[in-house]
Amino acid sequence: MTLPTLLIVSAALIGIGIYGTLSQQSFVMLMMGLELILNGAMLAAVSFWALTAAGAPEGQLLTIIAMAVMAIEMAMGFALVVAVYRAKQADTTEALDGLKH
Amino acid sequence: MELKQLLVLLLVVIITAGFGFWVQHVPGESKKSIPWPQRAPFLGGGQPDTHAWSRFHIRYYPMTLLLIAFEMEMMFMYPWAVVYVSEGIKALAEMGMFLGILSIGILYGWREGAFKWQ
Amino acid sequence: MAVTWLRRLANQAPVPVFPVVGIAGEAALEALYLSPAVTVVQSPKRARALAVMGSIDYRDQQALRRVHGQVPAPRVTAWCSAMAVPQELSGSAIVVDATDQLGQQIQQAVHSLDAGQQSSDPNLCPDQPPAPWKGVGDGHGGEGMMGGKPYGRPMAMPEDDLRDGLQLDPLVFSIGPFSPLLPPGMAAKVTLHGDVIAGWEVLSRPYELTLPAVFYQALEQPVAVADLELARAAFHIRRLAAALQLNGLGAHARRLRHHAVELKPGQSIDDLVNARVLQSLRWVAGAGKGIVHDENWIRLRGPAARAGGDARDARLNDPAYVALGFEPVVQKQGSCAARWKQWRDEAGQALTLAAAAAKARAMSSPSGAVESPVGELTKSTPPVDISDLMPSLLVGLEWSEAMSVLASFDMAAVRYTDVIQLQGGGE
Amino acid sequence: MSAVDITFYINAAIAIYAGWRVFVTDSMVRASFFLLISFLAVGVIMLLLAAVYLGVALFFMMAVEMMVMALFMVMFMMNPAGLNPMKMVHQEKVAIAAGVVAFAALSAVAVFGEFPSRTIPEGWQPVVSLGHELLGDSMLVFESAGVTLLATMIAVVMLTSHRGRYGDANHGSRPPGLEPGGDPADKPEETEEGGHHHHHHHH
Amino acid sequence: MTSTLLIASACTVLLALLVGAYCVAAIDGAITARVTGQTPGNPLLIPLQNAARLWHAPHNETETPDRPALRLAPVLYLVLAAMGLALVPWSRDFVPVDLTTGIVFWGAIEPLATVLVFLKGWAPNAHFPLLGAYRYVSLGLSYILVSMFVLIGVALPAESLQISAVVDTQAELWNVVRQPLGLPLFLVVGLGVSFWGPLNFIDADDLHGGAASEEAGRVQLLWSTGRAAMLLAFSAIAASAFLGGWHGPWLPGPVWLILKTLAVVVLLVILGHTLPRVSPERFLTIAWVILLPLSFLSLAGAGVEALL
Repeated sequence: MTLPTLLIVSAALIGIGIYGTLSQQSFVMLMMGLELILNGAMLAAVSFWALTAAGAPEGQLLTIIAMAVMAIEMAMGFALVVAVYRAKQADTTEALDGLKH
Repeated sequence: MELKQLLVLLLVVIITAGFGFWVQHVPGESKKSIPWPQRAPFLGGGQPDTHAWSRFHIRYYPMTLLLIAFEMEMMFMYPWAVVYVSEGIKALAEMGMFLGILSIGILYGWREGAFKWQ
Repeated sequence: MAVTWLRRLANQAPVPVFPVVGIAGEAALEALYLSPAVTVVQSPKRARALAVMGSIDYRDQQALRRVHGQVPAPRVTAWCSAMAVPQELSGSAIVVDATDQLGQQIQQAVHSLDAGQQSSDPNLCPDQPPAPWKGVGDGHGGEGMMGGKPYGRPMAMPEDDLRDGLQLDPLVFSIGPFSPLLPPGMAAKVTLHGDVIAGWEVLSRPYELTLPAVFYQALEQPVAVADLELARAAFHIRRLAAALQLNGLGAHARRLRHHAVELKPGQSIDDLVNARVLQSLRWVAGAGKGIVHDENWIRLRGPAARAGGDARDARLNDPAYVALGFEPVVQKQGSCAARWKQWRDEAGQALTLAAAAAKARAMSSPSGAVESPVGELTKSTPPVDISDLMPSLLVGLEWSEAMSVLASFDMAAVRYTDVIQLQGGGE
Repeated sequence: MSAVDITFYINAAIAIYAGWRVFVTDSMVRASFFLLISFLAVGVIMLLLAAVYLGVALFFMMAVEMMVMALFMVMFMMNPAGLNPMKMVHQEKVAIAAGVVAFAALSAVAVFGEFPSRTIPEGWQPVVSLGHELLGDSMLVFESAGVTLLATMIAVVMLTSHRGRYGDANHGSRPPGLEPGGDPADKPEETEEGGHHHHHHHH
Repeated sequence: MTSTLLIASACTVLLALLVGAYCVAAIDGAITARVTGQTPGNPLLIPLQNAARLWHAPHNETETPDRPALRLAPVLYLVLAAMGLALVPWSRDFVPVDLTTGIVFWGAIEPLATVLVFLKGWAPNAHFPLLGAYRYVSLGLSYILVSMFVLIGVALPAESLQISAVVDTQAELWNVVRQPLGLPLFLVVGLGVSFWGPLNFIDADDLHGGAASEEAGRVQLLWSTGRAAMLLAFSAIAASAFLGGWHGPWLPGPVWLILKTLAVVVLLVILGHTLPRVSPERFLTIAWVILLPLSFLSLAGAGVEALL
């Protein structure tokens, strides 16, 4: 469990997350991609905190902020899904092209 | 020190899971196939039109979203609790802010009917 | 050695039985509830035995076969019915005549089944998936995400919602005729939007109810008022037990059922079960729901009508009751909780009346109309079925509320014509 | 290899495998719980890194979030259990390429980057230090997070509540067909086709 | 040598869990017998007889189950209960798992249990288990906040999230006296996490037994064991957080812990037999509008008390 191995794991999570975010059609699956990216980012932040920053509290704070971002992203994302579904019965990004005009 | 605690926790997990799988394992189950009539969902003699797994209207969904935001606040409260006594009056003021925010959230949610089943 | 020891321990536990109640099977069901040898379970999947009690209408034979098939094999079928045992089961089903022997015989049969001395029932339904494998579009016989019948059943399609504007899938299924949640014989097609009932179509009406024999006798000849009232109290107490069971108070329900067989005149209802427990039913799901309105109101009879403030009661016309100072109890709200309270109050009143009547040796005077526990019983017009009121009451309620409302009605019509011949046998 | 290393490798493998399964499995509910497993495995790694609070906090945060995720899957996804196999993806090749490039670039940084090595001192109390940080230097972050979350609460209630800013959600909706199988066709596809008349903008 | 010690303490936890689950079943049987007024047999033997019966009972499966979820949910639910019990200190020296964030860990066990209960109802692809599962989640997502606030309240005077530290602060005065609102609120959580009595939303009788309606045999045995074990683990945590844990005069620490745990179990079982099941919709409002503000109040009280 060294810093490079930890970072490779987080890189793998971020890579999968990016694939998911770009490829998924439905909102909810897209949000899963974002979550996975943040998952990797949090792992990286904690690894740096533990192995290079000697436990400086900012490292932990960064992770908490990442979690907060995730929570807000999820809550707002789902709220939008509900609002959009109610208006258009749509749950995919393509169906929302109308919003861009 | 912490790692030793985690090791015990891991052992507890492994031993209990092993026990659980052992209890659940029915010898010879894979050989015996369960007939289809027995597998059908029990509806008191009635029959379903469709699969049970479908888009189900979870009627308390506004509450779940509110919960995510609440939960995030909790994330800040645990470290706060540890330093509460040593930080003294500042921490007390902080708690006031927390509870204030959460109460406003609850009040607003209540007024808008977020805790009712839609 | 260890295995036989474990077996012996297992054999001391009561056997789970799923009851299938037909016409005139009520008494056997009560006997089954009281038997220490068995426990009555809510789902055949958890049962080891199926008890068929009373005769099953021809229209429900297929449903009976389905429920029979849902008891995991090896299973035992006990037949306590005037109906003949089906051909396929004639070799394996146990036929029980005496209802009080039912529990014990089932337990014995399951033990000898486990010991290998007896073979299991055959399956009555063909062992086939609900829809055949088509080989088109992943084998489900359809194209696209919603097409075909994946794993034997189709997918649901969205529909407008009853309460808010989200178009989601309805959950449509038929329930009954042997669901413990419905009166025996009743089947309904349910459409659920989330937890909310959006459609309730009665597919078949409940089987006609067989009242305790004393009520039929009272039509013809004078009977002791004490007997009549004790039978009434027992009837209401059993219905209350079902309401308690439904709301998670199974132990209290059991207590009431045990007391219902040995009621004594003058007993207080609060001795049978804690008054606070019965009062707590006011707070359960659906307690304030299920109010019958307008033109349907007139179709309610007996306790259900009195729970809404209508003091109709055939007992007021009986001089014996007038002499005892009888006044009908009424509630105001006419809701689900009011009907439960009405049962409780009438049971309590019946016990008091029974004490006074026993003391005065009061006999009823037959006048062509008897107040039965479900309403006025006359030779020409026994109480009729009101299960068709349910759609208007249940649509818009949540599932748990709807089940409470269902458990607060006696929906079934009263069995009348052929009972008159039976009553000589004294059921 | 020590027990810590073995646990780390197992959990790393679980995290990555579960993360990958999220986008491959047919069942949406399963996908949410695969994501949960991925998070839990990362949480265990955090515990191994002495982040005792963050690891455990990740457990409870993610258990709730993924439970909610599963509920929303059930609500809004056609075929939430994946009974009919399906694949709802677009621009898949670009996505795979982007994922691989991101992985390669980040791993290169990990392998070739020079980082100082300052591990956590013995007897360090991460929760206490975090608490003092939150009530000291990072007070502002902490306060603004609180207020942001309040804003989120109000926003979600407003957006989802059925009598939100846009009026009663029942307004304009038809009464339910009492006999099933009447009108409702598969609405989403219709809207999707409606969208095709416009030209597409992909991100 | 140490590794043997570690395995021994892990095994102790499992043994305590199973014996405790048996005790919960026996207590439930005894109280049921008291309520019904019938004694069907020796209440000490009945749980064993039922377990033996389920051990031999045939197995059931539904049409298209989510098989991994079906298999994993009961096992992992039991595992969660074991993890919860492992956090409990038995005496000053014997704490199987003394995490510095033990209270947060219990806070994580509750939502994870909700996930597993949901999966248990989801897995069979049958209507009534599914209805129960959805209904249960509304409960599961409502009580966790109450639980967290109440437990943060006991962490304040301890200045630590370690359960052993929380127990240490109660040497003179139990938390149940210092924070009188805490224990009653926490008991609601206990009924919820083990879906007992008034909060049994998933295996309820108005759903033909809900998730339990599609299971039989050993799966049923494991699920009911897990449920009893969760009730036990919860009671042990409640005893440690509010009733002073192993502290007590004359008797050794572990004995006190067991007695207090069983007292909480008895209380919960009696509550389960006295209160009818609440309406799921109403409980949601109660939890957020009444219980949650009460837990704020409890926390504020604890905060003021800790500074005085």
